Amino acid sequence: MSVMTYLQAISDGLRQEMRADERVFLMGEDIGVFGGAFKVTDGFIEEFGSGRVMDTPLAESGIIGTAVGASVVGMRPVCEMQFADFISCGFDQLVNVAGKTRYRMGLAVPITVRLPSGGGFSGGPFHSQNPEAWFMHAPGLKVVAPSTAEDAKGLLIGAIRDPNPVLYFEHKHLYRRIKGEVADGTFTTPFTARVAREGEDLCVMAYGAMVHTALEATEDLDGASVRVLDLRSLVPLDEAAILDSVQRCSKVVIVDEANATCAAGAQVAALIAEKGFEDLDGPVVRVATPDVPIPFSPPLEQAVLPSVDRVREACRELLEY
Amino acid sequence: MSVMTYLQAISDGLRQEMRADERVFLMGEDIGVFGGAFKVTDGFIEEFGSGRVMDTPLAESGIIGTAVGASVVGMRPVCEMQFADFISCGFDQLVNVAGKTRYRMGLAVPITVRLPSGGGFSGGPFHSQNPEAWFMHAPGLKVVAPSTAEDAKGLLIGAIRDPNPVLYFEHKHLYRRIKGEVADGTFTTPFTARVAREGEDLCVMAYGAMVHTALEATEDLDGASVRVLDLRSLVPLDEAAILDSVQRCSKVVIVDEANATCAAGAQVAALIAEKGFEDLDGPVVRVATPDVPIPFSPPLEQAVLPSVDRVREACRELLEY
Amino acid sequence: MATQTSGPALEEGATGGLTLDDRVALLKYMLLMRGIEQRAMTLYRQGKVPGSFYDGFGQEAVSVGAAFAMAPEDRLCILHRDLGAHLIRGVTPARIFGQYMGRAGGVTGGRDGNVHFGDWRVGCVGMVSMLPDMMLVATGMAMAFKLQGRAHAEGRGGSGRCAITWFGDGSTSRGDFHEAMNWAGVQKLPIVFVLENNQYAYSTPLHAQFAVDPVERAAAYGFPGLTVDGNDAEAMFAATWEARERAVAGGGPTLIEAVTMRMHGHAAHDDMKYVPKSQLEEWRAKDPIERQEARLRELGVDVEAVHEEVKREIEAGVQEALQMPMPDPATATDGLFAEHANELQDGQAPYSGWRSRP
Amino acid sequence: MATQTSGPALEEGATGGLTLDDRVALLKYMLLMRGIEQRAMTLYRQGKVPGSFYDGFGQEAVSVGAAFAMAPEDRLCILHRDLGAHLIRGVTPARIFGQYMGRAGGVTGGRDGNVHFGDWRVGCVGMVSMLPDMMLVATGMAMAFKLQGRAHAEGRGGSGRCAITWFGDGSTSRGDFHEAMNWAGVQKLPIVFVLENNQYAYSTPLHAQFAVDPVERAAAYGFPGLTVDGNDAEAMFAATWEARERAVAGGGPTLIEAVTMRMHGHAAHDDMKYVPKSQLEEWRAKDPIERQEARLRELGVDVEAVHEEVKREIEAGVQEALQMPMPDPATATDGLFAEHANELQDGQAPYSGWRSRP
Ligand SMILES: Cc1ncc(C[n+]2csc(CCOP(=O)(O)OP(=O)(O)O)c2C)c(N)n1
Ligand SMILES: Cc1ncc(C[n+]2csc(CCOP(=O)(O)OP(=O)(O)O)c2C)c(N)n1
Ligand SMILES: [Mg+2]
Ligand SMILES: [Mg+2]
Repeated sequence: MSVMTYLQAISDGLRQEMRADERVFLMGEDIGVFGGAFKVTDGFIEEFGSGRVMDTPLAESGIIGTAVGASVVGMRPVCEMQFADFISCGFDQLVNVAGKTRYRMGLAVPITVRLPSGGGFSGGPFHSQNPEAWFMHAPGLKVVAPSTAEDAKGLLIGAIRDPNPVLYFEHKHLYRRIKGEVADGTFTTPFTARVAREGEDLCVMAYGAMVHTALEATEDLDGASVRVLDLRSLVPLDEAAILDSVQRCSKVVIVDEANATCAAGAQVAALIAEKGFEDLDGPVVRVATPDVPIPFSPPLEQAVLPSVDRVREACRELLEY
Repeated sequence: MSVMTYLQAISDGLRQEMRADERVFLMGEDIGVFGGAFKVTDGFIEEFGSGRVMDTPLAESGIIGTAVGASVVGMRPVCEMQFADFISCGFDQLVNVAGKTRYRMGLAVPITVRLPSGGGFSGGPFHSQNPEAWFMHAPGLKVVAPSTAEDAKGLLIGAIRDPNPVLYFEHKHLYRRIKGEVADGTFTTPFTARVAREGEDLCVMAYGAMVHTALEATEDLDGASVRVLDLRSLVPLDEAAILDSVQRCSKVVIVDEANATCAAGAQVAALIAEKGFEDLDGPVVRVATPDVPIPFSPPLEQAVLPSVDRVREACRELLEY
Repeated sequence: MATQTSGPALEEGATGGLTLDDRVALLKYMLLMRGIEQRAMTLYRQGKVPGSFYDGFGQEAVSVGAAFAMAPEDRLCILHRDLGAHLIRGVTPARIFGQYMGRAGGVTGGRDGNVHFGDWRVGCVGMVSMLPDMMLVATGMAMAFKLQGRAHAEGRGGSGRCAITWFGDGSTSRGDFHEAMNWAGVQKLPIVFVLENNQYAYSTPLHAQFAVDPVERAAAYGFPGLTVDGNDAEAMFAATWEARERAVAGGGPTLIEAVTMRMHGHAAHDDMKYVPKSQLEEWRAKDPIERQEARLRELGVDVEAVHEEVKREIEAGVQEALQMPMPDPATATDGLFAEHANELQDGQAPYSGWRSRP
Repeated sequence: MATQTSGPALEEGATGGLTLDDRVALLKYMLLMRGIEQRAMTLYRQGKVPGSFYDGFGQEAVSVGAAFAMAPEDRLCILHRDLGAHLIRGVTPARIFGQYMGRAGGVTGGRDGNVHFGDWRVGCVGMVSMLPDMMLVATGMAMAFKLQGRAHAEGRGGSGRCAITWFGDGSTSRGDFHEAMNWAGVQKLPIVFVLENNQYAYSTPLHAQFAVDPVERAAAYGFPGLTVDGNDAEAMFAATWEARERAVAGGGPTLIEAVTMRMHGHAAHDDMKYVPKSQLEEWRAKDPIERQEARLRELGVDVEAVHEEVKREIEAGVQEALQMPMPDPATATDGLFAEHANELQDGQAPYSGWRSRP
């Protein structure tokens, strides 16, 4: 056990798995000599060499497409997008080649794509996005999004070992803010939800950075007992855990940092409205970023991202329902 | 007024608007000399010349990106994707350049992208997709999807005249199956929902081809009075019309031809679960394609696409709730 | 300037040379390809092939000649006019007919249709429709061979590995073409790119796709580009064999432009009105199968016997495929995700040169 | 082979020549660019500039020289090291400082940050981060000029329109580079592509991006590519002016590779450890501003007076920007969709040649 930041846990997961499995190698822009835009792979090229820590051309379609090719001949590529936003440039290879090959051809595509995502630090419209819902709507891709240091490591190793394409969303705003005990060596975290806090009056469901927003917002909510469910995996989505929480609490607030329409939270809400309807005692409330690009200037950015206050307010209102 | 197929109505809308506005021009693969893979622009090059009916290189990013450039210097490009599926290759230009420029810079991007979408005829995984939800989750893009010949024309002209990027989903399976009276000349259809059939026991909400599936499934449902709401526009989504239908009927079935997770229907269900909760008398039921690529072979394809039977069954069950 | 090769047949006996059996095999695979596609067109007209149907009539030498040069341990991304390459790797006619008809016994078990297939058990990744995405996948395979130390002939008892992929003239306009060519050039990867220039992309002629023949781009990516007579199977073999040799010797990629003609419509529904009659006539005279037959007749081969053999194989394949059941609808959502990884396997490689290896 | 030009200053008085005032203006814009970016860096360190900060230190001649050649009616897509181009079009220092600080009075009113801006009122589309997406947007503008009949000089009283865009060495690896270059070549569009080769893409050196200098690709797209000393503003002007002339005469696109050096880190946080000291020193000696100053001193220009003027302008700009309020959070979701279309407007074009036009 060591105490690590979320970022260190990601690095550690990568490093341990590279030591454990020589088929694992990394591809990305500026990840080698420079150690990555966020320094996740700092020092890796010294340990593993430039073949396993590959500085690629500036070409996201190329990164995903060649990773697919490498994966079907026995390698285990882990791709880094410099920012999750740039996945738009590798979108086609991801949804059409990586996502559909197993179903169509019976050929597994074991690649991992690391996507530093999320806002909160004036990254502006192209360095703050949370694009995970696009990939939830693209069959054949798994999607995970850790909120703690321990899960950051365990989900990453789990992603690399999974024989399918896995999108691993690492929230940039958690990189150095979040710390925790992390087991040494290698271990995997299952692609299921996690109860971040027990509670029975209301359940807040979230993933990634919003888990912390949810915890903070409901820490002391006029004495209410608020459960927080960390979804952790979006594909597969842990429907049992979600419906179980609905049954226990009857009131649900779902928080997304992503733009509201067709977000992960919309899917969770739709699921509850269909399969958890009888357990509900009140509307399924959503807190999310409105449908605009993430603005750069702090007052604007703060106005759109879900804040502790907005989540608290939503919970209060629902508790009073 | 003339009776036209859905496909003829699209052609007519394009032709009329090109006659009315010389800034309008068409770009796409094989749309000129060949008249388009579905013959929507058959004869256009003879009337309008190769400048306004442009056979482009095989390059979807190029088509969208150059259309954006042309639109900001006074043109009104209408792009054709040969199949909606290929929009994955122009995804980045669409979501990042076309979608975000107005919000970021105050510069309007009046482009229209025509997307022949949908399955039902053994098109297989790459010629059957319904990718509209990706773009509902990309702020700054409007999304429409006609189900009738009249709306096909009116929404298309409305899209071209709209000062924003509009994605126009035309369902391939309706091209020649659907016919109707269509007004001559030019007219626009508002980006709002349409009541396809009045009713009060239950409301089926759908768009595109699924409107017809919904109508057929509920035509004679043990005497129940079933309302069918044709959403028609997905962005903006006509929330008032949706909530009004919930209030009237209290029971809702939402049908998507798209893959279920994070589909348009998930957003509609989430909206209802949050804002229409008090009017609900029963779970918000969804019928959609499960999360797999659309298989080619007829028995497989029929097993995944929402059928009249599946919709009818879902309505029956809910009516009994 | 790109090199022009007229593609003389290689000497028998020399490494990379063709034995008489090899030359007959080239004919046989071309006949099989043409015969299967023609038979499938009949099935299509009879309503037994759902969806649409694409073929490679007139282009048989491109896939057959190039794939014939590849070793069992090589890996392939085969495109939609290249049925011959699948046949060479060992995919049976019955499984191909089953594929076209959407049967459970087809290569993809009905999940995908027509030429959208590839059998991983013989070293192939099935194409996606988005052109030319597979160029990057093939580039990634070549990248892996290098990382694994199996790229070069020195590496493992003389058996270096090479990737190969095909793509059309129209496909050269898309970004993925560039990203793949550039990537392969920068990393000097063991890969052969076969540009199948069949004069049209659907209805679009070459001049609307590019101002300069894309074979000229190869030099700007740092590797050779050559133009080959795509209607000469032996020339295709020779050029590909040399490119493969260079690749496994660490010499990097090669772009081979196979000049040919799409003699049928883009797909079954296309009447090709946009193609001048004279152009078709000109190319009809260059038919790749007739060319190979003439060669073999000169060498005393009983070409009619080959025809007969092929005919029998095809008919047997059709009959077998017609017996295959349609897929079970209850399986429609199975297998989206893998439980275990698999990996491309070696394929058939009928070229005599592979048998004589140490 | 691409043409190499050493970029001699043009004759005064000749069309496309530079008057003494023009040459002073080139210096002035370069000084403004450097001064603003340096001042902004101070603001950044003081915590007044949110997010990260990018500059074009050492590359001033590229944007200033090229943009100086463009007419008021031309249209631009300006990249992240090209502040000079915005200044030439008439964006004021105050609005730029406001932009960096996320103020309501900044070019984007706080919606976007740092160099991610462009003022449509002066003919510019603001860049997106995804590189090099703007190459296609610029290509589309040029395509529209041709469709509108305003591309060529004959078209409208001698005032043909041209598009221009900049992009980096790293950006040449992405598919959109290819799609844009190919499109422009096929349609022979009036566009100037400026490849800003500053030796690095973030930390990645040239040899990891391409095997052959991308200027060599131009020929394969069917138009000229030339290499220019990117640290010589007058050479940049001359090359761009000629390219623009050819473009509006119907001669099609030109690729200009401006060879320069990124003298600062990729962004404020980058210590550039990966750049050898010797490389920096070598380029420090080629500073574009010093080069222009030396020229002007030789011609008797009071260079210090220009410095003073620039300093005052910058300080006035900072003060004005510091007075600008932050944007109102209540407006954060306004204006996602347009109610009415607008269209790029003409910009400032200080080059004397534009004033003497008929
Ligand atoms: C990215 C993409 N856009 C559009 C299409 C639709 N389409 C299918 S084949 C084709 C023409 C392909 O031309 P070419 O690359 O020359 O191959 P050929 O069919 O001539 O062998 C087009 C446009 C596609 N498959 N992929
Ligand atoms: C598509 C895309 N991928 C990744 C990035 C992240 N990124 C920002 S700048 C940069 C390097 C750009 O290099 P170059 O094109 O040479 O421009 P320079 O900054 O050197 O002027 C990278 C990788 C990006 N902006 N766009
Ligand atoms: Mg072709
Ligand atoms: Mg650079």
